[in-house]
Amino acid sequence: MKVNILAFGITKDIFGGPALSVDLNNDATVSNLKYLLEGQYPQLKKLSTYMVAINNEYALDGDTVHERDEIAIIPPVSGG
Amino acid sequence: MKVNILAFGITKDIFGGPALSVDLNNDATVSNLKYLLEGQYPQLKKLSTYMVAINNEYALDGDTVHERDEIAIIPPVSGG
Amino acid sequence: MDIEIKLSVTTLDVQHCIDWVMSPECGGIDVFIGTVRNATKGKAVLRLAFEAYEKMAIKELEKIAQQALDKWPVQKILIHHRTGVLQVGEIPVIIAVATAHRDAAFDACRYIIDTLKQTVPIWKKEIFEDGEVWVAAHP
Amino acid sequence: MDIEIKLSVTTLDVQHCIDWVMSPECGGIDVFIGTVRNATKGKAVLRLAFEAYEKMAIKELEKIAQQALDKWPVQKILIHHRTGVLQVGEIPVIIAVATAHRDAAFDACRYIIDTLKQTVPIWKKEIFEDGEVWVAAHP
Repeated sequence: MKVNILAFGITKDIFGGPALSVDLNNDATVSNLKYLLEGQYPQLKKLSTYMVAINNEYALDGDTVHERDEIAIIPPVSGG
Repeated sequence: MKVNILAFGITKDIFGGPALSVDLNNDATVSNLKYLLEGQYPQLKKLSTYMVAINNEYALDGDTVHERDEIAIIPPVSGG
Repeated sequence: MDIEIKLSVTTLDVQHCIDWVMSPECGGIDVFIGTVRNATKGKAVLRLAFEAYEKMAIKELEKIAQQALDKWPVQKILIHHRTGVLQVGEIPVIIAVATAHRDAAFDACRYIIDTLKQTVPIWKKEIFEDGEVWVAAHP
Repeated sequence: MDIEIKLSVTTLDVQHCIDWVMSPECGGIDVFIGTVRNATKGKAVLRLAFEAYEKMAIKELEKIAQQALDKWPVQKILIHHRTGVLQVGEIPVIIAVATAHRDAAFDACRYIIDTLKQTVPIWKKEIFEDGEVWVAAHP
């Protein structure tokens, strides 16, 4: 399946834009997604940390990604 | 010596006005002043507590009162 | 000057207070605003009357502000306090503290209001439908 | 409603925030105001740029406000956060908390800003004379 990934802050710079389309297996997990992205964008591994959000909620590594989910990469936040 | 005493808050009600003149010995202490006032105005003893200020500073019971000092009775404060 | 202390018989101006403490070296401002509540211990309050021993109150407020400057890395401190009669919803006190980092702002602001309530010669009378009481006067 | 949350591309209005939380049942308001500092780690900052994942940021801010309502006896909570480019002295965030008694206002306000900085998807870029940095991105 193709999923669309939203990017913010420094990950927008790393991906070269505010969104990204990736190919994932149907039963892919957050962990699989991270592995794929880190392969294509090694700079991701240099971040202090980063999270994945699914449908506006922080997701765990074991959570499954579905085709129409709104997926976002959340680099270290720094609001306030 | 005659000293003038300023009153605020509830002590203004107790003394019946914002100031009071009392006769004290020349070497009188804050403690002597309190004793004298409590004799004349027993309601003072019903307060949670009260302090005496000399020249805009909180005074201790053993401090001496001088003739031209600005003396004030400070009932429990409740600003803010 | 890093400290502004004022007793005022007229309405306190929150915006002025914040503008006064704000500075380009500061990243955080904590502001405490006291407001007149419509009830105390379940009893309706009509209004409050504040009285101050003005000269001494200013002196004690200056001491508290100076202590806060000594205890925390604080840039600017403002304390404004009303006197006179205040209706429900009016503002008896504004304390504003500006610091480079926010922890000091919270700590200093809280210290100032807590200490103000213990040491500054200002008195508050609660006025009810059926009478009035000097707050904290009696046990 | 007891909670007002807003992301805004235009100047935040402190007076509005305070007016919104003020209520006759409250005796105390604590307000935290973030301001853009002119330096970070000794280096001059020209301006900041804030970016938010808006839908999720609102959702996370609502969670934090709700947690504060659950943890402390709080009447009203307001959180306004800027996005876009801010100059030195401008206000990225205002948090205002109104309570019957002041301790809860301080505790809740501090909890909200501390948690906001940890969990809300908003990012800050510091812009210097010679470059720019996404804050906290790298170890």
